Amino acid sequence: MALDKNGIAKRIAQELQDGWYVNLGIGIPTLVANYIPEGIEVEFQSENGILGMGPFPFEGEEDPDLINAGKQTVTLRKGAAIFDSATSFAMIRGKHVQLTVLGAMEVSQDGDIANWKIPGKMVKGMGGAMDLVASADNIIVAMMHSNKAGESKILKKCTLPLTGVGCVKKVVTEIAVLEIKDGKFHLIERAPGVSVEEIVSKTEGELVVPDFVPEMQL
Amino acid sequence: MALDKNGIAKRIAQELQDGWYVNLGIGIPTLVANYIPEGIEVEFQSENGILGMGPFPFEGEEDPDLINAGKQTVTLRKGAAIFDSATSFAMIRGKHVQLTVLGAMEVSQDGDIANWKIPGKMVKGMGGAMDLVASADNIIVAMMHSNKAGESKILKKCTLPLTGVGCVKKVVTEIAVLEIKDGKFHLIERAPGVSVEEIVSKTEGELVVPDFVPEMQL
Amino acid sequence: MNKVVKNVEEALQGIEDNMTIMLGGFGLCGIPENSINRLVKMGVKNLTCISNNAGVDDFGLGLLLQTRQIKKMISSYVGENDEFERQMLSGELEVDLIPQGSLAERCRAGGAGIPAFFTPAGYGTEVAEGKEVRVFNGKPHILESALTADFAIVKAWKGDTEGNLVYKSTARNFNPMMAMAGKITIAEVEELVPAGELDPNFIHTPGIFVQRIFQGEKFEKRIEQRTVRQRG
Amino acid sequence: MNKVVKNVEEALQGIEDNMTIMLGGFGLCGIPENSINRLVKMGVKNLTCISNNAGVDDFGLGLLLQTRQIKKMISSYVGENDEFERQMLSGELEVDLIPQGSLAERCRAGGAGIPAFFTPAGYGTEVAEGKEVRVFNGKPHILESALTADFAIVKAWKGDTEGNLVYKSTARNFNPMMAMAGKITIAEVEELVPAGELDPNFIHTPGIFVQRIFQGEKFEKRIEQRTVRQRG
Repeated sequence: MALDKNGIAKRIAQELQDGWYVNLGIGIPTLVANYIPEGIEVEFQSENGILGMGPFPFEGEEDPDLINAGKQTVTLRKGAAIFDSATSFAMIRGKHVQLTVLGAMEVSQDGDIANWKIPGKMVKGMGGAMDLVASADNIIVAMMHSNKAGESKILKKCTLPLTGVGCVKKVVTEIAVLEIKDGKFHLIERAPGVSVEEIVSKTEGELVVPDFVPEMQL
Repeated sequence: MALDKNGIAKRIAQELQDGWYVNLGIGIPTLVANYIPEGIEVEFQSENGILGMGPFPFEGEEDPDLINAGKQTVTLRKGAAIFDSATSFAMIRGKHVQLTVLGAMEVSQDGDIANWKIPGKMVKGMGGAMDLVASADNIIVAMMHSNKAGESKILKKCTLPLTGVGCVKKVVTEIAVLEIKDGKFHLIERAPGVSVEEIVSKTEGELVVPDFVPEMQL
Repeated sequence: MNKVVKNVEEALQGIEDNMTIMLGGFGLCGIPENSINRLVKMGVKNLTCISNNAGVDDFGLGLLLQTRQIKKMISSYVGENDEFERQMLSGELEVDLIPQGSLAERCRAGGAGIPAFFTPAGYGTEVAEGKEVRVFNGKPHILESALTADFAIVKAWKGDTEGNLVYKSTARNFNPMMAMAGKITIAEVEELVPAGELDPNFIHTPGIFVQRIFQGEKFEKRIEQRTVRQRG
Repeated sequence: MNKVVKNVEEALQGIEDNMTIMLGGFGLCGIPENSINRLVKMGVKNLTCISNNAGVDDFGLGLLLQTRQIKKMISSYVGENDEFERQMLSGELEVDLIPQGSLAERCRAGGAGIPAFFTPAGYGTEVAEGKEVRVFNGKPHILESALTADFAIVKAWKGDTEGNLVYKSTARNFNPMMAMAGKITIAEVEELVPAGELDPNFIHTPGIFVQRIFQGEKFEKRIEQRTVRQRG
């Protein structure tokens, strides 16, 4: 059965390693914070200037001066630090953040990503996404395998304006975990109960399928 | 009579304008701080990270963590700010400092300055001098007119390795105030009792002498 | 060096039509509310505004969009704003979108006398169009130029009479870099204190970057996304 | 994220011959004294040291010069040091002199993922030799590249277990940029405090830049130029 958003977040959380600084994008990526594995300590960076971001505040304790990059009211963990936007992107560009998780509209088998603009529609801007994807060594995309029209978002080539080129290493969708290498998608895991055939049929890009594809362990 | 170092500093202090941020180099320039004209407020920047540098501390109150760019123990004025070296040179390069006063070994009629290196001798380094002269719109050089061998240091062309090119606008020596424009030195003032002839004879670079050369008012 | 001006009216004197203005803030957090309200009253037109976001319909820079005072926005993320969308799609409003990190670094560069720098952000995308590409350590980078403004308007928590500023929490965001990059920088603060009250060791923006400072009359500090969790 | 190591011995593990090391400080102010003493004991050789100055004969980096552990110094101002002079003039020591502002900015760039930037400093001088020149706003600038190091060693006043650092007064100087630019950054602090004791709003170096932190055993804090004035 295909995963829901929390399932995707839960699977991505398994990628976390102790001691990592992690930047989570808006949407599904934000949910990853709810599933940090036992015994693992990670620190969340928010690009508007927080290291050590904590959970939402209790009602009545919201501070308008303390928000995350999604403009949501948040709190600080013990040992947090606040900094300006230039320092924040120094961390990102300088590869001090070990993992970036973000959403996408399209991903290509070359690791290109498109997630900021649909020509002819309202354009909201790339925010920090271009800096994040151009800089991070370790980028995981959290996305649905297909769009609302049922068309694959896992493509040979992106059709939308790019956010970054050759940067995505791993994609987690509601049905599969894919790795990108040598210009191809590689099927690593399937969602519980989802068949390899379904994944193949929903993937437009070139997909390498090993003989045995394990189910995700959630 | 030729000025002493304090006289040079006193004359340079007349150039200060209310509200200016000023960087003073090591040596004679440092003395300028002792002669700020009445009614004028200036703030001293020290490139190791001080804005609002105050006088030396009283004996016993020296703080090893509070020094100026000459490595001397200093104090802070009320309203001072401390910052790192990158921010300090952001101020300098970004032209937020209105006046730089520094010493020189040689100055040329094109506004070139040499003050950091004598080939074949021990080289101590340029410190912040190259950043300062390349950035400041307003640079005054405080120096002796001649070297110890009696040779002019006010030259057609510098003979020593340069610190910066075309940057010096004004030179104050023990005998004269010179302005540099259009590739020439212009004699603006002479030290009390010093003759125009003496200045001319001690100046190797091209010197424009007006009909009347006023004495400095100290 | 006393930088204090009486009020927002005096602080914003000299801002004219067609000028470029930087405004600090991220979303509605740390924006110079009093100055924006004053710009609406002044009615200056054809402004180019450099700000990470464009406010919402009835708050922040959205107010200047309602009155059509903005000719061009230079931002990293806009939207959350119907009037903005209408003006942009109809072509009334020019919009220059810049990666957030490049925007921050370009403002810092403008204040720091760095005319241009290389960054990997935007390589291979339309952001890189017309820009020089150079490979460093095997990775392509694009050359980005410095940004400056006729006026930078920033919002701080506390400021002293010398213009030294301290920001509160994530209301810091773009304010320190923009303070550096204004030909004239105006700081509106929640609390104006005498020189000497702020610890010199913990000042976020040294006063040298600030030309005018005033205590804002009223700060609404609207929250854009109120998110909370349940107790226990 | 606990970054605490037991002592200077553990902190400096992994530093080997031929490595490049950045060391914070300006003159003798804000230098990592305990780590320098430890480097002497470790006897690592052929080091390239990036530091604004080179200490004095018997303190700071001068100690590593005495023992001939340094192959190359990258600094803005050296001297005040007879052994340094001897080694430099005899050609035993390579010296790369860099304008102080460029040194600071190059370290910051190294930590910030900016591979190169333009600066006016050094144009027309021997510093510009072999470097690209480009005119911006009518003024020539030279292209300077980022600096990084195998290890950066910085000295802070207070630090917490997460690696967040606070510097005291002008002992800050080059320490924050060098903390950013080390592949591994070691912080020696006068006082190590639990996470949560430092105000998040007033941290100079966020812990993300620091991999190891320890409380130094002893700080001599030698004064290079003791200047005082007479009481009233």
